[in-house]
Amino acid sequence: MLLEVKDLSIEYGSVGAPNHGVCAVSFSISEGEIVGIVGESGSGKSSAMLAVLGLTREGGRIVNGSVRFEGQELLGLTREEWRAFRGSSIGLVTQSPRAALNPVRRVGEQIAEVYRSHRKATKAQARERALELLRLVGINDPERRHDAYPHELSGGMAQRILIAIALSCTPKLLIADEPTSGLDATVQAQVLDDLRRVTREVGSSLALVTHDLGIVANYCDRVYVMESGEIVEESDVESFFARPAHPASLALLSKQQDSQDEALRLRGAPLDRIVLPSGCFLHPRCPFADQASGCMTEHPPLYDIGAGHRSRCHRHQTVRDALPSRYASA
Amino acid sequence: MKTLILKRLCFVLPQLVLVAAVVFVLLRILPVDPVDRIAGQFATPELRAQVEEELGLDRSLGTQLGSYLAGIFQGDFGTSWLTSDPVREEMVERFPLTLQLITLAFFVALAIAIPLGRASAAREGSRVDKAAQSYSLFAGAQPDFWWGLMFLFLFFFKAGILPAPLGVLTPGRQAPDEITHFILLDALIRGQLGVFVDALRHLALPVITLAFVLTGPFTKMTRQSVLSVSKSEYMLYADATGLSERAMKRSLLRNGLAPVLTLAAIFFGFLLGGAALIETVFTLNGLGLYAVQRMLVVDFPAVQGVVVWMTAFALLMYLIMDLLYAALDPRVRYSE
Amino acid sequence: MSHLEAEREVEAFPRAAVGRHIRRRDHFVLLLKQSWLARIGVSIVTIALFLTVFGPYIAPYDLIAATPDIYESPSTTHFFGTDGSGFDIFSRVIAAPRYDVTIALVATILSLVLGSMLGLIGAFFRGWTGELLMRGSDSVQAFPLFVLAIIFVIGAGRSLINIVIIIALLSVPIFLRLIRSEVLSLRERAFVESATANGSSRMRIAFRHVLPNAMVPGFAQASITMGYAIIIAAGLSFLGAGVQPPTPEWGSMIAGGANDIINGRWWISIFPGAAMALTVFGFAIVGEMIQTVLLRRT
Amino acid sequence: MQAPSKPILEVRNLVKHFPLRGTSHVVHACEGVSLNVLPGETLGIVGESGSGKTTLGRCILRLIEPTSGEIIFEDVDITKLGRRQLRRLRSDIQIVFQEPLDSFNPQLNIGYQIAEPLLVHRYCNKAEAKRRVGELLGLVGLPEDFENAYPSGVSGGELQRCSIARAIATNPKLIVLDEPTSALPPGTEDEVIAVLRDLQEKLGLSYVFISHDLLLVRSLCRRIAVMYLGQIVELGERDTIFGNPRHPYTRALMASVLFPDPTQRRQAGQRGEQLEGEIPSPIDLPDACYLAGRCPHVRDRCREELQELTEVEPGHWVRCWRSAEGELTYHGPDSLPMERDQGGPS
Repeated sequence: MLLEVKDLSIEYGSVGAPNHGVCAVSFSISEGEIVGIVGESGSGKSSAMLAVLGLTREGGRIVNGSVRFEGQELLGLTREEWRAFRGSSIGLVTQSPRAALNPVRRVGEQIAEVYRSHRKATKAQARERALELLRLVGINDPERRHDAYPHELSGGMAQRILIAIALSCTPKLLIADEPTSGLDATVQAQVLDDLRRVTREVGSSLALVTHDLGIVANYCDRVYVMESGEIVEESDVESFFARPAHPASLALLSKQQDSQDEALRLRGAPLDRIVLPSGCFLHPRCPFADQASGCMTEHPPLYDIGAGHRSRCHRHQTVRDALPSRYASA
Repeated sequence: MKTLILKRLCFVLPQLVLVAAVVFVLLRILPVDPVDRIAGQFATPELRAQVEEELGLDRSLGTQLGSYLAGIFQGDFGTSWLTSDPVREEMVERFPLTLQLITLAFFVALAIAIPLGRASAAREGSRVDKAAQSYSLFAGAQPDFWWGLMFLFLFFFKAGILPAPLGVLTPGRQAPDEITHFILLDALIRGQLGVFVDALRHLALPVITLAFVLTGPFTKMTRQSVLSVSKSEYMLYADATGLSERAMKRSLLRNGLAPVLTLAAIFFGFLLGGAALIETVFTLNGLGLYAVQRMLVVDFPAVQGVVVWMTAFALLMYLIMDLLYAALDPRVRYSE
Repeated sequence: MSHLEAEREVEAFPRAAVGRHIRRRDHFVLLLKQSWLARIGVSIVTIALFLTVFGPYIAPYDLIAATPDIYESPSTTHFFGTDGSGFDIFSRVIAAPRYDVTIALVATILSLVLGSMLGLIGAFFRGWTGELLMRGSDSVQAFPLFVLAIIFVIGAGRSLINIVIIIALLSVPIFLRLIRSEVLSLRERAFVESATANGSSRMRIAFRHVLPNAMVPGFAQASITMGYAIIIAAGLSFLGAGVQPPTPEWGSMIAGGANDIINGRWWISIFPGAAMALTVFGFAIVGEMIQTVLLRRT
Repeated sequence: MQAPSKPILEVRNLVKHFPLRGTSHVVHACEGVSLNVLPGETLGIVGESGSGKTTLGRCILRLIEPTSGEIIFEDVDITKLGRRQLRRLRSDIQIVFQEPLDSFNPQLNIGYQIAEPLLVHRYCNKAEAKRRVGELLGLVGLPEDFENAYPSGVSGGELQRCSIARAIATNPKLIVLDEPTSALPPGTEDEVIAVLRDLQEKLGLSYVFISHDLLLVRSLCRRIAVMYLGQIVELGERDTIFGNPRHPYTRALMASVLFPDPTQRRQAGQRGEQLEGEIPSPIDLPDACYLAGRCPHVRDRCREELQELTEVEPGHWVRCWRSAEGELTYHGPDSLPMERDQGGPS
């Protein structure tokens, strides 16, 4: 197992009255695998993945859990150890590529700088490496692009630069956090194709954080669904799309499946995370919620429903049968 | 870059002409009559006419303005009505003192404000941060001339460690022969260490006073700018790529200081005139004091000269800062 | 300058758990509750405004009638001592806001009104009118403004009105730029387009939708400008180019005691200066508070 | 089946150029767009950013003045209306913008802003307007007390429903929906779409639905226009566009849709429909096919002549000579093109 995260919890806000961030999340990624982490915005998927790099936004705190990478425990690393680890063992590609690049420096220099932070290399060697990476991620005319500033690049191009930076030290794992959400459809497909191609070429695993199940279906091997800071479903991709077993997954699917079945949709907007309801966090919005099954009172565990498919729903059987099985093969 | 400089220079000249024209016309339409003041209120009409002719006031306003502007382009600012000396020479004599005062104050202020602003930003929300913010709010809203007096009271009268506010040198001490007109530089070049120290001691309080007031806005700007950079997506990303500590610090400085420099340029221009107050308090014979004194005696050529001179200098500062900014931030280069 | 304006985020006050829905008045009260700085600022401004109205009436001594006590140091009869003419400094210090604060207030309001009008014009007439306006205001920025003020006040006569006019004119470019850039960005906002799509007239859009929103940063700037206006007014008098003695005014009082300071008669300048420094500080704090409350982005 | 009714809106040869400040160049936002909208239908406009679809939407209301062309709404060419008449027209055509929070004045309450079009058009008096606001809020499924709320205190989805309520206040016949859901959190997208469907059914509205989201367009629109660099490159019934797209750009667009179905996995480059690079900047476009630089089926002729929108079968228009002249034919969206000159099976 390349990455193993166990019971990871993150809190936001003040210490006395923390906001619920991410709670007891466990997942794993093996070598060469492409894993999708999906959820609505605010479900905690990005926070969980950033935490793997020891980073949090807006004063979040990692309060509990374990993150093991190639068997080594990461939580508890010193600042310097983290610095050496980030970028060299795990690369990150973020959502808004142009904001993630330093606006006043040439992109080639930025790639080289990361490379030189982790590897002993002369400036000339680092420049060579940068050009090589630009070629690798599918940028035509790398010499010219090397000297460009971020604001001169299109979104797709900037995203490729980030991929080049993330890959500069050939990390074992690449985390891509909504890598294409700001891009147009045709560009999105190109970037994702290239992302899949290069991770295969360098032999990395890929964690693809997204809200788009289309991306998961087309690129991932396994999938974790997050909701209200928890993992609510995990499965391999075939089994998941054949018979999803959690209402949150159904809700994500309903939009993209041209299904207008009101009965399967979640009601209302995601809840304020300061006060979570008792029982299943989703029950106020869930069309399947049911007093008899304990949805309002008992927080559901991750039920194992066979072949590595798990669902955090008391009524997973009903949910599985709700969608007409479109892919009888699985 | 070259086109940027050329473009800016194209704006500078008309601006300068405009400013010269405005101040020239303003002085002549204001209800103060120089002939009255120079010839005396009870002068005979003949004397008045003579004075008028001497001052060139008998010609039409347009002609006067034209010849004044033409003179400026040849570096001739006219002759003072008070002393009959060329205004340019009088200004050259006084300007270096003002410039030394302001430049020193800026260096001191930046040397305090940048580390303070950075420390404040680095510990956002802490006691240090709150104290720094309260301080910058306070310092930025203070009358410098009053603080000058306070410092005088403390350091001259009470503690007696700094000299009386009577010019830049202790009376009786000989100024070094002029080379650059900057007394500190001249003293160093001539090797007159005693003069150098004496001048520095005389400049200490005015510099501290100005620097104190300047630290307010500078600290605030540094803090804001560093904070917005350190919270930016690209710094988070740099952190996530394990960029070395040194490289991170370099980014923080380079990206964070550009706005501070621009602010500094604006204040520099503003302070050229504003220094008149401090120069008055410490009896420093600089350009600001010169302007006030000459306005009080209706010496129009001198006043005009100061305004044009200061404007030109401020525009030059803006130009330099703009170029510096463009060098620091490529986005500016392209939007021009 | 645009990069400066983009950074106009203020955080001198605790970023409390301010929800998006909190009303402005409640937010203001919250600041008062949480920050001693805010309490100091509001108290100072309240006192200054109170003295502006009532100062001359509650002063214990006649403001411009000399007492026989010359150069008397602070005592229980003369709290702040007396100066060379025997004027009671305490009385004059608390009466001075009548001049200083009033000058600053009127000048600020004038420049706010003028600056917003010009800013609106500059934003709506993008042609040569607007261009000329902006170039003009740029040139003014390069002017040695303080020297200009001295020239104007000495040349036009040291009357209160002239002082107010010149201080107002000096601040116009600040408001002009602020309102103009605000209007320009508001014009691109969808709610203005929405109003157009609703069939609203241009006047309605300008005065109902654009201007009220553009004025928000204008008001925040106004309180800060107030403080500077007080300093400029006092600075002018200090140089003898402003309000003339024996009018009770902080700047001229400081100037009057300037030479006494190095003789050890500290009280003559210190008290009016401290009063002024506090007042300006107070307006600066309140300006920050207003910015914090008004410019809160949702 | 109804007889084809008369279009409610007809756009003819609409051109919009934005001059670039300080240069003689122009941005080609719309380059000869023609289309029509039938009463009660939803016309989808899809395209990537920079395709000019938003400009087109704004031009239909004359929020942006078109450079040339005609926009005929109920027999009136609205490009020729004076300012007064135009304002009156705006009770008949309305628009919903992408960013709900940005479409409301932060300083006025929602009720006032929904009532504003009523008051501006003197549709009714204040008391009636208040009643009508309640009614409108009800229509979009919101409680009446929303009228007292301020925009910043309401969620994105709810606020977008308020802006729909405002749009229908004066009983318009046509609403331009400019990416009405793309700025909303995923969970709230559905509710807004449901409201739109519901209103169309109840009030017989016509929609021009602008979006980059192909799946959404497919589920909502009857006819679809595909835009590229200011031109419509293909226009037809939904099933034609999705089932048998004929323009290389449309096909690339369709091929890039990621269906949530692992059995139809996309393999890189497999479909031969990839376009080179990204959409170029719409400045100084050539007198040729705009796609020529990126198209996998490009021929010399494509680089020489501007393409015309040609009707290849009833109601199906394509701007590609190879497709129009039968050089490129396809069977279904996923198939590779059959190229006549290569002698493929026919």
